Amino acid sequence: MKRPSSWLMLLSIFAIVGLSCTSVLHAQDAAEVVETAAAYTYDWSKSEVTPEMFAVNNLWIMIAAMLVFIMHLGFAMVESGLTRAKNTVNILFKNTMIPMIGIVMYAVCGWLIMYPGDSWIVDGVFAFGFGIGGGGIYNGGDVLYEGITPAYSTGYTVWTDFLFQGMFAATCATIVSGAVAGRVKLLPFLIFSILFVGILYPITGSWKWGGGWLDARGFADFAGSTLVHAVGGAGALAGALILGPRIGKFGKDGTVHPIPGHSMPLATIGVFLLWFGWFGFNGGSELSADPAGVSYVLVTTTIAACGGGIACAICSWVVGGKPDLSMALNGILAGLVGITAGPDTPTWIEALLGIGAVSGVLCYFAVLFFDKLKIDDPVGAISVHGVCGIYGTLCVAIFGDMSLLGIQALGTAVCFITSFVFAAVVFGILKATMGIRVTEEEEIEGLDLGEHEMAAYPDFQRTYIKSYEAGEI
Amino acid sequence: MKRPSSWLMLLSIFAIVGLSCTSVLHAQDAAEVVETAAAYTYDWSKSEVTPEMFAVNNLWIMIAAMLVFIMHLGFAMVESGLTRAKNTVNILFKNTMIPMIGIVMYAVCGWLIMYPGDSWIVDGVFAFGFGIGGGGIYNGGDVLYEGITPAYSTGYTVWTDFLFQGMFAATCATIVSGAVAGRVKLLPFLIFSILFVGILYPITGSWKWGGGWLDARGFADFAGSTLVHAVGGAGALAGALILGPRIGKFGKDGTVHPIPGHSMPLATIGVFLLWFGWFGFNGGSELSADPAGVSYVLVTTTIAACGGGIACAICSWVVGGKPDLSMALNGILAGLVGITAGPDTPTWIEALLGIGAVSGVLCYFAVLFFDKLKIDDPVGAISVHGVCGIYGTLCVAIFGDMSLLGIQALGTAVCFITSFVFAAVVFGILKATMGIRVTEEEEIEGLDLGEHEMAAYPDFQRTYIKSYEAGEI
Amino acid sequence: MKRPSSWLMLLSIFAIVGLSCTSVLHAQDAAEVVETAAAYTYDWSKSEVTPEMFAVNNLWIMIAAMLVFIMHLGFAMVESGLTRAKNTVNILFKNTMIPMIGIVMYAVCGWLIMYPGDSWIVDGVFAFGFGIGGGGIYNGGDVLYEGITPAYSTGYTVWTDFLFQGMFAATCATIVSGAVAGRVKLLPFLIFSILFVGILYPITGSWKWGGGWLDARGFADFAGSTLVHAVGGAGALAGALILGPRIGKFGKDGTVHPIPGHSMPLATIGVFLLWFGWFGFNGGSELSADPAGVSYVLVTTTIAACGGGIACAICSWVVGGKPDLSMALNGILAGLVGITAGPDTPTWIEALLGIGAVSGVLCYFAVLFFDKLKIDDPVGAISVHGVCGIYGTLCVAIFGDMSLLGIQALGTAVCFITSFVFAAVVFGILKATMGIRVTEEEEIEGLDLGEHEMAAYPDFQRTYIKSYEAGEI
Amino acid sequence: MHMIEAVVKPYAIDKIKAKLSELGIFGCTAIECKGFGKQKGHTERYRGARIDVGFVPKVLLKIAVKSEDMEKAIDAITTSARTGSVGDGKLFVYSLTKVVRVRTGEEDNDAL
Amino acid sequence: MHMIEAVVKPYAIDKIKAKLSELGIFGCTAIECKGFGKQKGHTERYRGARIDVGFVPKVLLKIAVKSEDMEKAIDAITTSARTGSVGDGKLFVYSLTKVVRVRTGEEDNDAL
Amino acid sequence: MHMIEAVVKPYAIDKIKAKLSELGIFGCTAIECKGFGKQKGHTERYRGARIDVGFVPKVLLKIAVKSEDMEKAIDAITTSARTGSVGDGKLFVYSLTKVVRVRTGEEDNDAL
Ligand SMILES: Nc1ncnc2c1ncn2[C@@H]1O[C@H](COP(=O)(O)OP(=O)(O)O)[C@@H](O)[C@H]1O
Ligand SMILES: Nc1ncnc2c1ncn2[C@@H]1O[C@H](COP(=O)(O)OP(=O)(O)O)[C@@H](O)[C@H]1O
Ligand SMILES: Nc1ncnc2c1ncn2[C@@H]1O[C@H](COP(=O)(O)OP(=O)(O)O)[C@@H](O)[C@H]1O
Repeated sequence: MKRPSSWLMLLSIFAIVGLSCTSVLHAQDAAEVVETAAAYTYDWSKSEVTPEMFAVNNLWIMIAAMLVFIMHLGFAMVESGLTRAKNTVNILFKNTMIPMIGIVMYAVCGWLIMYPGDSWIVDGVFAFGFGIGGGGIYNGGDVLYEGITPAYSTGYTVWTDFLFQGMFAATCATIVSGAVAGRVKLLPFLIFSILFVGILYPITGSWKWGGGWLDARGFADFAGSTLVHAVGGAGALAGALILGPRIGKFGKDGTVHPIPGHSMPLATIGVFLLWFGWFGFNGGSELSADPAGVSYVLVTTTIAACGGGIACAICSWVVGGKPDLSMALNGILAGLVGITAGPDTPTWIEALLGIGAVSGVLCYFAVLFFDKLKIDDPVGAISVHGVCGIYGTLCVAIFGDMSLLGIQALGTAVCFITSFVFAAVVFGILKATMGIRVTEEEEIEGLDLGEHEMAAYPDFQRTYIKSYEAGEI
Repeated sequence: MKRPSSWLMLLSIFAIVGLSCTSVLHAQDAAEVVETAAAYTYDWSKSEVTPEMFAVNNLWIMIAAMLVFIMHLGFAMVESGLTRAKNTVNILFKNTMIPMIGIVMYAVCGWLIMYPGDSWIVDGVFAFGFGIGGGGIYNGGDVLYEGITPAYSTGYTVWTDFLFQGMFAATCATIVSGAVAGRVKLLPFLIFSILFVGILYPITGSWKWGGGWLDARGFADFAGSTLVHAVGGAGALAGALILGPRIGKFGKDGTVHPIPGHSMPLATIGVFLLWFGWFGFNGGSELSADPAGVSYVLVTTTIAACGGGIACAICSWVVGGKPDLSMALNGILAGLVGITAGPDTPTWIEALLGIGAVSGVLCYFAVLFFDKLKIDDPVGAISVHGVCGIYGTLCVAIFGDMSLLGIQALGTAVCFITSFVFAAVVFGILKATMGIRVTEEEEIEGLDLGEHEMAAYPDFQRTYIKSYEAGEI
Repeated sequence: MKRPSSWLMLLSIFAIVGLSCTSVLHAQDAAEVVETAAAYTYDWSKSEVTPEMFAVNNLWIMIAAMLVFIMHLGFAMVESGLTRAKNTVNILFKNTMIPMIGIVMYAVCGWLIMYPGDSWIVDGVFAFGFGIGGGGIYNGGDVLYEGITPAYSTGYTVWTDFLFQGMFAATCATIVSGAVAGRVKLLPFLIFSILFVGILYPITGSWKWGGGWLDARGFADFAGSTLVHAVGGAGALAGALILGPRIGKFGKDGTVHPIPGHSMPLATIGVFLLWFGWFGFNGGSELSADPAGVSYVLVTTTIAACGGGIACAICSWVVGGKPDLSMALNGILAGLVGITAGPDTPTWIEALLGIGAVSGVLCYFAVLFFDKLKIDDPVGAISVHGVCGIYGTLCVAIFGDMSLLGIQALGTAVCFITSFVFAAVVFGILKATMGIRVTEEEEIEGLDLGEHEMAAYPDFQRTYIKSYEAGEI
Repeated sequence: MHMIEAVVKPYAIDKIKAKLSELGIFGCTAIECKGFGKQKGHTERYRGARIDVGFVPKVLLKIAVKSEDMEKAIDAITTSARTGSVGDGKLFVYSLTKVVRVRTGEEDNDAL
Repeated sequence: MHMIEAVVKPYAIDKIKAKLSELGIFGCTAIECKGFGKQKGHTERYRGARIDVGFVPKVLLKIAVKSEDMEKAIDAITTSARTGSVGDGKLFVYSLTKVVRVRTGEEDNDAL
Repeated sequence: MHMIEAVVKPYAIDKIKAKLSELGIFGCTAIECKGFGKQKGHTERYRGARIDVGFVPKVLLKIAVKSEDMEKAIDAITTSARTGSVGDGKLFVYSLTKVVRVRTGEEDNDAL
């Protein structure tokens, strides 16, 4: 008797989305500003930047948005590569839905929660509004829908801004997706994603990037070590804790039974695409095509990735005994997450060793540590995004202005805890109401059959003869 | 005794290409215009745009061309992912050859058929010319080979234009490739592709984008819902009809036996890459880097993709009972095809619900519908590109100027029918002469062995024990 | 008792990298120039290009660097796709480490070896310096750290330059990686890569791009047919010769037993990504966003790829009897390598037939030829990069100024031989000291188990029943 | 009790299963295998060289039957799998000493 | 000497192996197979249509034992694989004429 | 008639096939399997933890022979597969009650 409840849930999702859309539509009608882009004209003579410079800036941010978009494919590949073949359809489905949900929720309300302009509900802490407005000032009252003029920004049009920020938003929920893979029920997870992307992410985001209280106190987070990665990592931690480990991951005697990912090529594709996308993630966060600024950011970003990957690989070789590809890949991501809070200031040596390599080493031991704690994180999301996100945020002070250390620590802690609590409450409620974990039988047979009645690789003979796991096939 | 005939065919292909090349070479010699790009200089003072703006515009169109290029990898992945492992080499081969054939044929004659300038043979209906000329005015007589100047366009050089349009061209034949997968003979299909890309696509294209009769009547097709997708979909329909379904797809009692795709990760990679490429497909069709125009187009494109994917996924969940990944992926493409005719005008709500979501739903039911009709389309090309291409073309009127509805309907119908007839005739002639379908034995063993004597995955044990198909392995 | 020696090696790598880093750091401190990008300001009024043009140029080179970056994923996919499933983790590991090693070594010393400005140690032949300096003039003495100003270049900032050149550097070692796949020991190969990327590549590179003796004599190599590809191909040849063929590749009676690649989709993904990246490789080598120059280069690059792919596919069809996907893919790369030395001058017909198609045909017969010689090159690296690299270099003269033929031949020969000797010496020393080939048992079981104790596809049943190889499984 | 091992072409499985069901024989275990017999394997090519792939994909069906059902079962399998061309397959029959159903511990004919 | 063929659920392997080791039986060969019995296969879907996948993944264990060890071995396997639900599997036993260890050429009981 | 089941190292297949052909024995069915015996499996690692992979990839060859060919066949297989190191494999022989060629319906020795 599962169907009726899924129906109900789906209908209510529909209803919520529909209602919010209608309200936006109505508001737009009321204001009589439903104009299309084609109608905008701008008197360039009043602009601070020349039309050419505006076009270049805007072009770069659009391209950066596309690069961030491709990160979603990267996440999909890393997560499916590092989990079992029997859960592949499920993971791909989640990672296909999340960016779509993220962008839609960001259009519905996320953007105006995150960039409220002056229209805070609780000053510096919380705002709300519906729709893709005109640069944060479109939320009900006095509508200003200039859209594309440089008055909105010297760097890009309002649409470019939305695209870039919307692409960012969904990455947060994707991070969680990896940590709960292999056992979470699909529908509750989608509901969690809607709330996480649509509410939590923009709220913590508004504290810094929306000009909220953290921003006012000088907190620095260039492209989101805290606002995206630590926040996502905290959600991942909450999810992994509440769900419990996959069957067979931990023996009764406390031993760890690794559950190897089913396709190393997919994991490798994923990490390279994430690195590729990170050029847009960090480089685009310069918010203009400023040659010096962007190119410097790209160099430190690249070098930190190298430092993280090499360090983590060496760790696995020297400490673990063999060079571990999955660790090298995680190390690259760790270095990238670490540099994200402040790619604009460190020297390349600091980026390589102080930020990249240290993040890589941190990530290596964090993976072992969470295994020790019996927290099962199939793709290492908590270690990569949570731990290195926090470390990266602190790096802004460590390798820059040490006086910032206090606010950096406070900012990352508050955001992490807020996200953790939010995720824990949402997962808790979902667990109590509809359940968040699939049945043991379904987990063993794989979520592809249980949730989707589909096989990811129907033409290949899978192997069940191995001693990989205690009790799981 | 197959070899001699293949030899003959190959030789004649060679001959045709060689001859046309020579003729072009000769023409060029005659006109003494074989100059290289390095030789062009331009007096910018006469230009309408500044050199900087020209450089930005040109850069964006070049990048858009690269993005459209990567769509070919996307198609290759979607099509191989959604078909059987035993046909993978064949599909990859076709999808590797098609863009190359497309670009070469576009250089040989396609471009000058499509953009004849004033040199129509039948006014507004048909033109012809050889080679990469100077903006459509290079076709025999008075050669004007200005090439790269803004006089050609304020947006880009003649080479950029060729690159962007050439990348577009090949997508059309690729669409057909998916629908005939798993049973079509390789050589006839390549011949079909040469004719489809080199003749049919540029002819229908010239009617609108080349300034032909549809353009004169106010038909609107921003980036090709009709000119690329419906035309490709019509070819796919013709091909699927003439070939007949794969063995085992339909039971004698009329039941549908789905033949699952062999790799969901490949299909997912493909759809994400197509979405990524679509930023260039639609965004580049703005034909400049105009910040307002391009960024708006990117937003509606993205949001329509989300609408299509979410709607199709919900359909499969609510109507079909389980969330179907292959449908979610098809839905994304449906949304993208739908918005392609007019991404520059709808509001985001229209793009999300009116265009994207409706296309997704249409696509879902179209897949079921063509199955009912016993038309076997392995990857859903007819539903995605044909049906949604037509719907998208109508959307320009529905969500814009309703007075256009007539010409939109006429335009898409004429193009669809022209393409269908052309494809049917070509496939018909090929069927009568050399045959277009592999033998039953080859189909069952897989086209990889029959056509290529190669295996796509020789290191993996394939599974033959399943009840997937009636009579097929 | 392997562990102690690996430890030692790892520690010494660590030590070398650490020491060089420290020396750089120290030098930087001494000069008191550790400033961040943000601090740079420039008086644009003195510039030769406008700020807008500088931003466009810089943006294109940054994007080109990203495109070259994605080529590393392309190489990883081609190489793993064209080798056995049992060696996949090993190949992915190598191809993940190489770009990281390449970029770090380039930062440590490669860049200043390659672009010494006026600070040659042996004039036009050899230079040396540590760190990412200010455009080649930062190597000890008089530090000039202007960094980002147009005085460095009218095209891009010093950081953009480093990024673009650093991404290039690593491709060289990656080419070698493919030829030695399936039997080379991991650690010696990584040591080889460090030396090859950090020393050899920048030395031969400096002869032309750094303004050395080849440049002075008028040698032309636009984007590196010789400096990247022939040099890489020579290293590949040395490696393949010294290692010897894989077990079972050649029968005692001289027969060739092909060892098929394990995944054609991965190989296809790889080639498309390489093509995609080549837009940046060649297009970026224009070193500005000059609309005419870049777009022309992109067109010839694309058309040469088409020519190579089609020609090689037809060869395999007509000569070999069946259309061979792996050959079509190699042919595309061959065409791309061929056009790389001079994509700025040939007409499109020359690019298609004279350069692309001839390279494709060359590549086809070169593969057969090296098989005849019993040189085992699993992915065809020597044929594609070595042979076509040399041919491409000559094409600059053949399809341009024939008077250059002498210097073109001399330049490519000297670079090829230098690289071959260097690689042979390094591999020779490594062979004598630590051994470079895995044990027979490890080779048969696969390097994934031996070197990494990991499986690339643990969930799939592999097949061992086939007559593919004589004596190998 | 006898065990019938039938090496057949993969797409004969469905027909065989259906026929056996009619006879009231429901249990069956199928194994992927590769066969070598009168039917020749195929040739593959890779980068210009030929490979002789001697084995042909087949399915090995194991069907344990009561001795009294043996003839009927053999008949059912043979007729459903026969197409008349080489490679149709072979049947091997041997006698079983014991059969046990794991779930209940039932033995021999009770377990079938 | 007898050969025991046990068709069991995949995740019973580890338990069975451990139990047999206790009895001093070390050799064993495992084959992936698909079973069809009282336990029904599952349904799959693809693009709006249903597929009936009749077979369930199982593992076939082959264990050759000295005749005197047979009963113990059967017992060990049955008890370790039993969960009490359909699909637990079946055991088939037949007698061997000969066993040879390839490495040494030892025969019969010496080879086990 | 006897069935010889030989569990051998994968790369011995070609040699065995060649040897058997010399004896005039052409039919043979091969199955991928995993063996557990004196030869130890290997260890794998993943993200810092170890996994013990007990089974080693082997191939199970099934060769039905006329009783008079049995000894020769066993000999041929044993000698071609022997390398002298652990893991060379084992041979199991049992007698067949019946053999049927599906294509023609021929039985027993005629079918071999
Ligand atoms: N002597 C044998 N021992 C084991 N398996 C055999 C033997 N002979 C044939 N087979 C199996 O039977 C299959 C069919 O045999 P084949 O001789 O090709 O068919 P047929 O003679 O019936 O046309 C082979 O692929 C092989 O798997
Ligand atoms: N008659 C048979 N011949 C061969 N294999 C059988 C037979 N009956 C059952 N099996 C195998 O045993 C497995 C378990 O059988 P099933 O009837 O589902 O179990 P149970 O009755 O013990 O619950 C099946 O999946 C099948 O592989
Ligand atoms: N008692 C047995 N029952 C079934 N298969 C066995 C048995 N003993 C060994 N085998 C199979 O034979 C293979 C070789 O056995 P092993 O003891 O390693 O070889 P050897 O003793 O000849 O060196 C094993 O991998 C296993 O598949």
